[in-house]
Amino acid sequence: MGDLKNALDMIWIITAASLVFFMQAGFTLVETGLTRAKNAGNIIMKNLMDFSAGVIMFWMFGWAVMYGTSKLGLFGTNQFFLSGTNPLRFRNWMFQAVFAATAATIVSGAVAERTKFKAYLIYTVFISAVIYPVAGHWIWNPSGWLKSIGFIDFSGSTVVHSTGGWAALMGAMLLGPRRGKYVKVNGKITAKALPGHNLPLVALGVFILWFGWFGFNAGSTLSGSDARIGIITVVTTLSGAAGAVTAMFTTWFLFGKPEPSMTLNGVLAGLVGITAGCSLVSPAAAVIIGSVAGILVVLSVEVIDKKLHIDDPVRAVSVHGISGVWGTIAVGLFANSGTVRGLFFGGGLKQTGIQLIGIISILLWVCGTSFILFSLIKATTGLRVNEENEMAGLDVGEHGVEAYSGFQIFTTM
Amino acid sequence: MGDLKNALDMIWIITAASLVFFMQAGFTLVETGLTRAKNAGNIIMKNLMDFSAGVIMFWMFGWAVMYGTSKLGLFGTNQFFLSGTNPLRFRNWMFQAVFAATAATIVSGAVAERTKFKAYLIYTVFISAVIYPVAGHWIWNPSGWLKSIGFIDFSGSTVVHSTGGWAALMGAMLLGPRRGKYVKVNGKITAKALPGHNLPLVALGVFILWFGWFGFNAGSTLSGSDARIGIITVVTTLSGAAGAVTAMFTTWFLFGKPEPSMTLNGVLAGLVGITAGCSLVSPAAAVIIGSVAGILVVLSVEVIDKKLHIDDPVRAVSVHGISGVWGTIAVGLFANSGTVRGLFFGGGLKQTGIQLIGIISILLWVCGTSFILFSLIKATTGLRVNEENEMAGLDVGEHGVEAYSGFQIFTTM
Amino acid sequence: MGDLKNALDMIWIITAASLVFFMQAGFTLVETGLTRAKNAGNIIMKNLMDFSAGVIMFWMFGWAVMYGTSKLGLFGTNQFFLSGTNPLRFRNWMFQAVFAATAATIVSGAVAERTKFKAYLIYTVFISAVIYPVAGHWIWNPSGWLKSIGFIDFSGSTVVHSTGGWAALMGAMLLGPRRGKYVKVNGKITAKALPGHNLPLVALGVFILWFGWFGFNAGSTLSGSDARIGIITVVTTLSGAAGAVTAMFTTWFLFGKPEPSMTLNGVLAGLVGITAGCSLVSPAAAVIIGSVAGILVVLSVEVIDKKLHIDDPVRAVSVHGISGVWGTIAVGLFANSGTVRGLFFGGGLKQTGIQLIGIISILLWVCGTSFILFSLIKATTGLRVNEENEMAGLDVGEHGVEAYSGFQIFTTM
Amino acid sequence: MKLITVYIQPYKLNKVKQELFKEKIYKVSVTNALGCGQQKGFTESYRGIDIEVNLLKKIRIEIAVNEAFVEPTVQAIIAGSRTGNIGDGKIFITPIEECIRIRSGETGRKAIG
Amino acid sequence: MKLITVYIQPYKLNKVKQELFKEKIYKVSVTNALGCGQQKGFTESYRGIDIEVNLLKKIRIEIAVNEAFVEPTVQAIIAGSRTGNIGDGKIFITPIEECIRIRSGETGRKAIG
Amino acid sequence: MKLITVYIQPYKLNKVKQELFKEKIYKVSVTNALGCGQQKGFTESYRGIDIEVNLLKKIRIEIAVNEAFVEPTVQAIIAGSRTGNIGDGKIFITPIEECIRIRSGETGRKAIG
Ligand SMILES: Nc1ncnc2c1ncn2[C@@H]1O[C@H](COP(=O)(O)OP(=O)(O)O)[C@@H](O)[C@H]1O
Ligand SMILES: Nc1ncnc2c1ncn2[C@@H]1O[C@H](COP(=O)(O)OP(=O)(O)O)[C@@H](O)[C@H]1O
Ligand SMILES: Nc1ncnc2c1ncn2[C@@H]1O[C@H](COP(=O)(O)OP(=O)(O)O)[C@@H](O)[C@H]1O
Repeated sequence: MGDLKNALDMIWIITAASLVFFMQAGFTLVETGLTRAKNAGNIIMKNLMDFSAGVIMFWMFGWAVMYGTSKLGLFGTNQFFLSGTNPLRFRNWMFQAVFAATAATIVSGAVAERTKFKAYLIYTVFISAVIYPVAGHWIWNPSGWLKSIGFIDFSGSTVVHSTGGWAALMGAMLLGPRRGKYVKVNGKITAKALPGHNLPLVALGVFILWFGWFGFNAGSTLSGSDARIGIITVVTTLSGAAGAVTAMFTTWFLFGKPEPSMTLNGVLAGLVGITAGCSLVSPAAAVIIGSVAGILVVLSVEVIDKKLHIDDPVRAVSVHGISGVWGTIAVGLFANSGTVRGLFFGGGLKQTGIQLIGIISILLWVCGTSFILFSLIKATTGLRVNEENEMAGLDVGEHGVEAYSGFQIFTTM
Repeated sequence: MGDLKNALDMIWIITAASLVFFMQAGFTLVETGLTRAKNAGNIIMKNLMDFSAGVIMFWMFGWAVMYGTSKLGLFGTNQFFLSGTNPLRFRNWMFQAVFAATAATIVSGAVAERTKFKAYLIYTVFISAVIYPVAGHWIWNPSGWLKSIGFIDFSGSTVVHSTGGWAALMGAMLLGPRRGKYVKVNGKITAKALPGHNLPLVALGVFILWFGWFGFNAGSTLSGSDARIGIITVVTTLSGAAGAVTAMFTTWFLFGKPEPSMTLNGVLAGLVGITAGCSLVSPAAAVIIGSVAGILVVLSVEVIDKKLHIDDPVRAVSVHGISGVWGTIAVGLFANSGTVRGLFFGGGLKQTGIQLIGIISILLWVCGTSFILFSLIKATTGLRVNEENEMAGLDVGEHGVEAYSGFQIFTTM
Repeated sequence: MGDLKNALDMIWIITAASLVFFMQAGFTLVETGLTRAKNAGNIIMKNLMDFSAGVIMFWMFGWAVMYGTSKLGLFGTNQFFLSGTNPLRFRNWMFQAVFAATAATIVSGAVAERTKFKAYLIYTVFISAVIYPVAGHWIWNPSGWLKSIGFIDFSGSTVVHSTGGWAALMGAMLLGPRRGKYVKVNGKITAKALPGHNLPLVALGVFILWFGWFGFNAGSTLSGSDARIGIITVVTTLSGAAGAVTAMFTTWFLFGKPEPSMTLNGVLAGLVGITAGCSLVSPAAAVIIGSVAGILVVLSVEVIDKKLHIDDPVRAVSVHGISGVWGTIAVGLFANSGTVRGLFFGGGLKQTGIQLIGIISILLWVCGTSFILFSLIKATTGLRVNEENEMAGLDVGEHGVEAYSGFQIFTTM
Repeated sequence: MKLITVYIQPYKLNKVKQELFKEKIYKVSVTNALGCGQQKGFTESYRGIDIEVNLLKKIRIEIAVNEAFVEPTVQAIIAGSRTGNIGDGKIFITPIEECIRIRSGETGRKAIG
Repeated sequence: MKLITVYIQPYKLNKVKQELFKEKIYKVSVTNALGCGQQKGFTESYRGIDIEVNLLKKIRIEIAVNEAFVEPTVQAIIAGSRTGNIGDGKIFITPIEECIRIRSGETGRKAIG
Repeated sequence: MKLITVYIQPYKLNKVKQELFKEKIYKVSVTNALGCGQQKGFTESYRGIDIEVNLLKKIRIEIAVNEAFVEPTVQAIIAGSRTGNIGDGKIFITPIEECIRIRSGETGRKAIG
């Protein structure tokens, strides 16, 4: 019996981990499609390497920092290099490693089309080895300090998505915008669009991410015999769908036409939004959470891009950072399961308060460390490619390739 | 024991549902690739929205109509908004929701390149809320009237595929052909090809669909401990493969060269064909069923496109409607399992007769309601975009985007 | 209990088989992307047909030859057409069929851009019906002669990958290089690059292959209750990642810039490398195995392409043949589990010796039979398309289609 | 001999070709171009950000003809492409001094058709 | 009337357009081209194999203008595209004998602008 | 100064470039084009439906040269592209009135090479 249960858990977690792994393809496609053809090879290399180098760092250090024996609830101190032979540890490492890679890869889109490849490699080593694992320790290690005070983030709206989102924000800020993105006309800075080159790849990427998200959320039960697997999948589906619908109508209302790429972002916002509370909310709540996320993701661009002039080519900060915050707060509002009751289910503001503490702590930790990290890289190897390489494209400049050899592509920007 | 069995069923059904979900990506790619570059963004939006809006409708109404307590075997009457907290219901809803979305999405390809986005949205709401669920009720609800008379459609050749196919047929007919599709030369109407723009996307889409079909057919056991899972997967594989082989040879024979995109359609025809009987036929029968489907899909174009002049850009009517009929009849011919014996296994014509009743009932129901629905839309918001938008492409006209920004694309049609 | 265990095995193996099936999409994309746009439709047809026709051959003959009752440990003699009704046999056939298709499909990339479609079809029938099943019989049939002497190839570095690789080598050799690949300048032959046309497809293909490889390796436990599933997935991940990292640095070092497409090949090399020993080695060993594979795959091109002037457009011989050899030897070096101890774990050179016998036997069998097969095809239908079709592209010449209709593609070669 | 260079709306190409064929002008060369003219382009919004599209898709046609064919060619082009709306396009006529058919080496008036 | 054909570096197109606009030259046609000139191309390595890229990406602009506009147009182009480095590009001026506006049938100097 | 405009079969480009190089003509501009000529195109079947492909892929080359180079250029092009089959292509020679090198401002014969 116990054996069979273990076996069931094993195949469920490994299946789920495989699905989460596949999200790497989704991120690669979304980021490639939303940027220009001349940088496609570079985006691909970044995504491939934040996974490949990242997973090796997570094997050496990350897992130990995250799940090793806790020091004051702050970081782990043993199990480096995945020591030991317990089959459960391997299984769990696998599941956690693909989560770490997800956090790392979120950044590549925000810093796309202008970052030195070398600089990105350095960044990716540190987020996988230290920044993400510490955040994860606080929230998911049984002795983590945020866990102890009752912070809830079931599948990682904050741990994974906001962590990625805030690192992305720091990267995009310190890099500065792509050339041609903000133009000064009569003393006033206007944001210009630098359209992505391949919408079908973006769409495919979003579908792959959605597919992978079933593993992401339902796999976070960490058990194949958890009866919540069903409802988690349901709320994940509904929230993503609601995000698509409201994002579409928001763009329709604001810009006159239903905009495909923002609608696709709406799906992701809805999925990020439901991630923290997917085990605790009802289908109706999921529809609300997704709907709000879909609207927020469109509106936040008005601030981040048009007001703050932070150039985030794929909108990673909105999709992961801001929706991550919303999803984490939403636990405090809509949770309704077991002992956890959100504001709307008679639980008062207590849980929401705890959620806010968690959100702010992670924001400070990630922004702080990422700021230092990117600043150090800037001061040493440099963050940005030179103008010539940026104009000609990073594919030629950094990798000596053309992503679409033979195709006539009109590149003047 | 019972708990473990439940858990096993849960992870199997959710894994299968995830695979079926992923078929949405497959449909999107196939339809995008088989149409012109200038409409790629529109096709994507349609596919995204028939899933997103559709799944929300299915949560609100569809499930209730399909699986709620039956009224005279015709439609369900309770469980709206997925009421209740039974984990099995969530699990089952998940599996059924992705089936509903499959039926809905079939239509988008047939009405591609000329339909108003708004009109499509309205259509998709109704097929997901009413048309499909009623069809499903008749056949899959334990009290459905077709079920009661012994109609067999294991995974939905009729419920899902023919339903989608007939709605597609009505849509394509009422819309009329794309401009340039049929040209009058010397008083005779000739069909012209408007070639699709991206064959690799079509191929990837077909592989994704095939992959998802393992969940579609083997998941329809609705149980992880059903020993038929193995053979269902085997016959699904063989029938799809046989469809590819015969479709290829048919094009080779008819047109002088083996045509890739029709061969890819041959796979889908083979898969649709085996869907109804996948739990009841032998591998050899599967090869025959797939082979016939592969030939039929090529031949049927001679009638639908060249004779009837119905413009179905991706051949959805042939692939889903006609192969769906064939697959459903094939149950009556080749079934050979338990108490169900087809014509070739000594069962006489009885089962085939029942199958025909089911096929015709669904055809009448779906064609009737779709005809009314599309006619109403035509009379109100209108079905077709104007000439200018059709020539310039729906991406610019309906969504204000270019799917392949930067690429030099030669569009004169 | 036994029932549940059976059910668990069933869903695990079928899930794994589905993942392995999906690798067909990965191969198609990798090969399509690494060759020129004018041959994309042809590559797709080859990949589709080696699966479709191959799987039907494997149903008729392949399985019987591989797993039928053994004749002298050389080949099987019964169970043609998948006779019998044992559910376990169907399940096992499914898993084996997708492996056979993997071996077959490896060849299409190596012979790309110049092979007659008809010739490829003939080849694919024979590799699926005879060449691969015999190799498989020797190693995986309980009575196979290599199995009896203790040869270990857990998931098929040799059975699947080297078999495919050596057949690819023979095909590429007998075909000769693509026009324009080797140019004589001042009496010296220089290799020229004929760049692939779609790097994003290659990247997606590699991610899909990696995803599928979890099924490939972890599914080879052939049991859902095998506790090794966890570590197998871990080492598969780490080896692929290590291959990417070292391949990247090798290209950086050799050619001055980190080259994306070779880095992507590095992943595949790492994955092929770990395949033989994935159930027997530690994570640290996996990192070493993958690292070596990643370096080897880059270096081997210096010999195969630049010295031997064998034109293998996608580097299938390096990725599958050579990494397969390395992976199989690595079992003899790094195995450390149960009774099997490699050289570095006190087992001496015995296992390595046995591994070498296996490697050489398969090399002789596959090269011998493939050489004869390709020579016979050459002498009868001919292997190569004519110059005109090669210049214009096989899509137009062999299939009468354009893969990217409307796109302006600059093809002078 | 004259070289007639024409810019038209893409979707008019088929019509223009048909009109040219009626006049027995079978030899044309076509490229796709981006044009900026009286038709000022349009402002779209991409992901909520304005984007000025002031280079519109055009088709460029080159037709080399003998003098006698200039007028019919021009008329055929106009017949095939005029809608009366801005963006219809332009025709430019430039002199050709020599024309050579690569296949045969023929030159001048004989080579052009 | 003259036809001014220009080859420039792709990333200079926006600048050139701006300079032309300053001179009130609003009508231009653009195609993408590959050029081989003093700028000899470069050698890349693709998958470890040398690849000579001796056709570099260029933008080709055609501007038809009346005589009086030739000089300002040339100056604007130079202002917009000169960097002083090899690869800046070339301007070719050829005569136009006739120009026709398809929309209105106007010809000559009136039609060109 | 003359502008030599050439249409050739795509796969002849490399050969033509080599022949031009032999004659020390290093500067050329290339675009891809679709041509309709004696080579009537072909009828394909796409998904079982006829499709007339009467615009065939061609390469368009522009070479600006001084008078003395016209003949060698033409010969080199012919040497590189003639097969004797229909579809080999055409060469058109038109006058250039002025040529300007953007980088240096040089004009005329000095600028062209
Ligand atoms: N003077 C010119 N020089 C170069 N191209 C021109 C010129 N005038 C027009 N064109 C081309 O013709 C196209 C149509 O011209 P436009 O002015 O929009 O139409 P209309 O002649 O109807 O006013 C333009 O987009 C441009 O490509
Ligand atoms: N004689 C010519 N004929 C055709 N195109 C030319 C000629 N000279 C220059 N070009 C075009 O102009 C581009 C820039 O020329 P290049 O010689 O590199 O620059 P520069 O004039 O600064 O030396 C070339 O790539 C080519 O497209
Ligand atoms: N009079 C013309 N005007 C414009 N382009 C032409 C003309 N004649 C030939 N061409 C171009 O040259 C290409 C080759 O011409 P074609 O007549 O097929 O070859 P050939 O000269 O060997 O008979 C055509 O496809 C077309 O692009």
